[in-house]
Amino acid sequence: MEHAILRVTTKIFFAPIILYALYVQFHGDYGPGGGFQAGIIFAVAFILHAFCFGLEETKKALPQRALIVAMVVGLLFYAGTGVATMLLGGNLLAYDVIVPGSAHNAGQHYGILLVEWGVGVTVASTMLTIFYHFTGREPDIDQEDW
Amino acid sequence: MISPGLAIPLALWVPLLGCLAIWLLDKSPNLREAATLITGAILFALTVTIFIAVSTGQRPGFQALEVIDGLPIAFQAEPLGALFAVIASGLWLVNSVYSIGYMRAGNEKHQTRFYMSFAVAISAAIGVAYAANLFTLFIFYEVLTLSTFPLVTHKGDEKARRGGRIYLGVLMATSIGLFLPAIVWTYVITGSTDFVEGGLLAQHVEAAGPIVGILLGLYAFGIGKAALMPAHPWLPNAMVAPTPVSAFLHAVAVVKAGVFAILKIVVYIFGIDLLKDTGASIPFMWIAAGSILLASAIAMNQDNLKARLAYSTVSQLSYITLGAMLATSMGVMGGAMQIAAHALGKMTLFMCAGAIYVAHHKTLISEMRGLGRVMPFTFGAFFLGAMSIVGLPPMAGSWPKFFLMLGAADAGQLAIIAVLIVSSIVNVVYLLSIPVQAFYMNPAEEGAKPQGAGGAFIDWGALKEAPILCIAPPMFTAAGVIALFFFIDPLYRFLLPLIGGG
Amino acid sequence: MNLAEQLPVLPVIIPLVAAPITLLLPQGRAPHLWATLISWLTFAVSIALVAMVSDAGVISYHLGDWAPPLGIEYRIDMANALVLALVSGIGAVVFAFAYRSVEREVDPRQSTFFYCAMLICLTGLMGVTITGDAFNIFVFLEISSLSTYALIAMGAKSDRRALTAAFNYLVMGTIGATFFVIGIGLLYQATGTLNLADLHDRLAGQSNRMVEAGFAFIVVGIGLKLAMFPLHLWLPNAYTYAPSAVSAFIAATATKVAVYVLIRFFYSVFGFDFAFVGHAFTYVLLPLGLAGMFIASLVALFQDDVKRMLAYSSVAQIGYMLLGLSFATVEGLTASLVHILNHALMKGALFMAVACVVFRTGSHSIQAFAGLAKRMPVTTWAFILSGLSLIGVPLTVGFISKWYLLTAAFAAGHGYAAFLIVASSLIAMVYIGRVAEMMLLREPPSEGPYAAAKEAPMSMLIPMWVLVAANIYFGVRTDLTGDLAVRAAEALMLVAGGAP
Amino acid sequence: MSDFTAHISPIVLLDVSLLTMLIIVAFAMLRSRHLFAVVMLSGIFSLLSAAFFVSLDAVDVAFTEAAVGAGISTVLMLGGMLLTARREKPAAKGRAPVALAVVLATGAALIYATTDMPAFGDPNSPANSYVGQLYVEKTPNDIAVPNIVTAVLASYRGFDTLGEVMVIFTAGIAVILLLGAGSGRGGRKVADRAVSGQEGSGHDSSDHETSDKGGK
Repeated sequence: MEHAILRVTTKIFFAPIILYALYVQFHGDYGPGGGFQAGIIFAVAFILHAFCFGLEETKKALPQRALIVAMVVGLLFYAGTGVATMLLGGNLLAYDVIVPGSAHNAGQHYGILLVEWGVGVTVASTMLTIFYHFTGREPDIDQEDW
Repeated sequence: MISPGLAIPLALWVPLLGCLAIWLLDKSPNLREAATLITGAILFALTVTIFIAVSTGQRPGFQALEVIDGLPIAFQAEPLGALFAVIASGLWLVNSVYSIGYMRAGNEKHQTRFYMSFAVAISAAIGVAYAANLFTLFIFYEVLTLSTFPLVTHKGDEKARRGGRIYLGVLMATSIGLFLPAIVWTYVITGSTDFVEGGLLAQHVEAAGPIVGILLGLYAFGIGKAALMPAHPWLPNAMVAPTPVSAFLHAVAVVKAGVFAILKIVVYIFGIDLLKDTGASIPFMWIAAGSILLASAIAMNQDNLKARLAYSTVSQLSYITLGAMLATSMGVMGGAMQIAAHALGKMTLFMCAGAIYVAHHKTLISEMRGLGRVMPFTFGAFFLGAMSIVGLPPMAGSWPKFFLMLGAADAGQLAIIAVLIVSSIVNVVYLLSIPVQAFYMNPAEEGAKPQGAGGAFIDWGALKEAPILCIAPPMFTAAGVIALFFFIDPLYRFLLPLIGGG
Repeated sequence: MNLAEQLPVLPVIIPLVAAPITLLLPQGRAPHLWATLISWLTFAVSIALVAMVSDAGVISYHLGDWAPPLGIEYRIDMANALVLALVSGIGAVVFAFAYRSVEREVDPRQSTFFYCAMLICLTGLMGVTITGDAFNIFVFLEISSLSTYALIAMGAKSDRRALTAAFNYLVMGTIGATFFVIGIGLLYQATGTLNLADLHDRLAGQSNRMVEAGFAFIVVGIGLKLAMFPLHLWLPNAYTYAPSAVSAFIAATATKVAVYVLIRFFYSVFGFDFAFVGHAFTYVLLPLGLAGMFIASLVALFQDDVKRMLAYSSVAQIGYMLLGLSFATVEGLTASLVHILNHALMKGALFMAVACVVFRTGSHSIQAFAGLAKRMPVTTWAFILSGLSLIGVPLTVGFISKWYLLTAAFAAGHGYAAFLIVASSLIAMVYIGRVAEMMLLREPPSEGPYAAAKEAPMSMLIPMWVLVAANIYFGVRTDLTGDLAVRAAEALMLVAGGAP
Repeated sequence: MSDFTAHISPIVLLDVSLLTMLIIVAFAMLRSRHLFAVVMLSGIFSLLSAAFFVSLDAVDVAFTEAAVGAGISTVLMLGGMLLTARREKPAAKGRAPVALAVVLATGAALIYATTDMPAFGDPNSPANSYVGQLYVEKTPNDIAVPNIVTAVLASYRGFDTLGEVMVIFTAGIAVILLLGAGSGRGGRKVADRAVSGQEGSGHDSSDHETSDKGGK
């Protein structure tokens, strides 16, 4: 067993890093942080994983194709929120219409939560995509494998 | 009879439809040539209709569309334009007959493209003739340049490419580099580019001063088709084209479009009075005079017949520019008449040159000694044409010279009269010497035939003339040269409105 | 949803949402069809927007319902409505055109991402044009630039030099963007606002070093993006080695949008109250415009690569636009705006014609054009007609541009400039003439790599001829381009506080 | 409002020392040809800037700088470095004077601008008194989140943030286009050092851009 200490440490730290990412993600309204930082931290957990167990192992957990879908979904989460507010009768990204007439700006809270989630997902998946491509030139995929 | 108002758009479209018909009839040459001739006949009828209407004092016209505010594409027939259109369309018809003979005799390639380009070019020439403002004139001027490019480079070899480059280069460079800025400048000063009786710029007092001189210079050199030296090199270079092209375009349509534009600009944009008052045209008058003499001198040294004719054209075109720059009514009249007279005369000469080439494949004057005896009809026509160009009565060419001298006297420029006389003498030397040598001198290489006088002068049994379609047209125009001499009075009266009379 | 109310945001949000969706589509034709459909839709809403602005005047749309300067504002007047229609229109044509060309020049496994990047680029350009917020301009400028870098690098499959070209552009573009954002930062420091109209109000009467430096940084930053001579060094290689469809798209749109941004800052943000704006016109834009016109045209003359020749020609044409706006008159500004539109039409068509040649011969060297009039007549005539337009022959849009520019030059008392303009078009005549002569008068090669050329497929010819037809149509009818540009120029001039 | 004068406090000493270190690190990066050292130094540079941002009370920016600049950028640059060489090639001579002139001019312009800048923290400066002040006043009512930065980022200027997410997304697409399957180099560990070096640094720049965005 090579690098046993590193592997154990990574295994121990992996979950707390993810948890911290989620904290930063959802605590953005109250303290420093938000989707950008959370996304990075989330990606860092997997990068750490790749460092210790090899890129192939990480790719098994989180395949490239899934990351691309996540990139799309994250961006669409954000843009979709905007489109949804338009469909609900407001302007683009006018979150107030999500919960109309709310006294405590619930619409704004939901809106911010949704778009920050979109930011987090996109940032995390994009960073990992870039990392995957930098670190492991992926083998040529055949036409059929898509 | 079609109304003159309708005749103008028709005159523009008929050649284009003819062009389409020629394209569609690519496969059957006889039908194709028939299409050309029918188009020519219809066009001639239309221009004559307009000519008659204009002679009765009408000014038919129409506006196609307005491109930018104050910048419409519009047409209006006035005496000068109507005259130019009749000359161009009439001679196109003649030239088409000639082309058929020439092109078939020479087995030239790409004949369909040749006739199509011709049709577009004549449409452009008609557009120039009837243009109601500078902008319209400019558009058709450029179309004329571009549509004749395939004709000039018809042969497609390196020489033709080089000639075509110079042709297009000089014409486009002068028109875009000088003519267009001049138009824009006029537009900025006056807010319009319309041809106005009495002169558009004359109505704008602020236009006086050095601007008039600069503008006139831009127009004079910007209209490269007028071949005022030093904007002339395109013309000799265009001689790489087949002879029908030289005959029609570079004796009639293209070059006359240039000098026509200059006359029109002097009369309708500046106004004769404005030029007279400011004296702005005097320098250009001298440049034109210099151009006349210099081009004649160059022509004398050309052994290639077409080159000699080309330089002669440069010289003769400057007569018209000179007439315009004299800034007198008689000068303008002389210039306008020269358009008609020179067109007939020079076209005759070019067609004869083509006939000689078809029959004997000779292009050098030195090789043509004694040739008159086997081609008496061709050289006869050549002789008449040359007489007209020189300005000897009873040929049409004598009238413009007469009016130009009158104009020069009016303007008090006696030196110009001297220039005209000298030029005529030089013309005698370099043009009349050709038929004289052809008839009276022995062929250089053979020397067998004795030089006799009288009966056995022409060996009727050994005639070797070009095909009939190559001979008849120059004889026809040669006859026209004589006829025009006697019908000059109606032409004079037709043109009178141009100089404020009638 | 009230469509009329939401119309102003649609030209950006449609391609923005559509771009990521492209990645979910199966390989093959689907991404191309999707991108084309979206580009047409974008074009349609842009046209509707032009009509709306024409009727209702300036439209202001508050993103997130936050009134400016608190939130971001979309502010659409005639000037940017026209550029929006232009960008999306070129997009619609080029996207439709692209399929066969891209199929040949880009690996099929990349085509999904390629069309995604094209849509992103469209989004970015539209976003820059439409917005009324300085920082928003920066963000969308980055979107378009970043995608353009990648798209240019895609030419590497045909020629590895595309990578260097993209890298050079990336460095220059990043410097430009940084300068721009520094400028905006300085202006924010001086005013506390990012909204363009608000900036104009709050800058009025201010004259301090932050504003001066901010102005300088913005002009240089945008100058890099629009390839203002002598900041153009990235452009020739980028246009030459990019995939043909990309060249056609960015040559017709990217620099035009940057010129528009420059106009917006000169006229709508700073205005003539600032002496340095006048100085910049007289001592920077005018001489650089003239120099660019000449030097770039002369360089174009000696290029044996047709794409590179057209690229240098673009630098020269940008000189015309700068010249027009430096006159600081309604006529000059109109000329500049009209030329933005018209040059896009002609350069788009020219690059598409070259793309057709590349498609059949695999080369954009001038040798590949020999005798093409016989092998590819339709393409040849498209090239020649658009070339005539570039020269400025009457009845083409090029002539309209030149007419406006010349009248502006004379009216502004810069008569000498008029002659320099026409002299530069004469150089254009020579370099276009070289290619035209090659196509028309040379014999097609009977052997070698170019011998097998035949006419390009219909899917390429039709979009290309749409643009060629536009070159003619707008050269004859100017009520859609010229008249609207005059209105746009008058409105801009009013805000700028120009006397004439 | 009364005139504002910034007073000297111990924090200024900290700022000065941080800035000094930043400059030293920057020069060290310039001088070093050892790419690994450069990457590490750039990580340190980001960390120092993050600390500096904290001292400017810009915690959100500091957090982003730490995560993006010091964190993931360093990793990605290491990845990029592995695709090229370990040592930088000696710089080509010749164009250095031009570059120097450009840099000096830029610096001069920036210094020129600073002379008219309001003092740091001046509540009367336009940046603090106008829209900035409005955000502070209105956020509790309009949005009611404690972190005003988030309110501005995600709601007031939410569209900018959408654009920034798009920028990041584009960076991802760009990398896939350049290095992914079918890019003409995917899978093969080709030894084309010059070209891959350019690509590597190309992505660095785009990463910097994303970090700029995150720090807004």
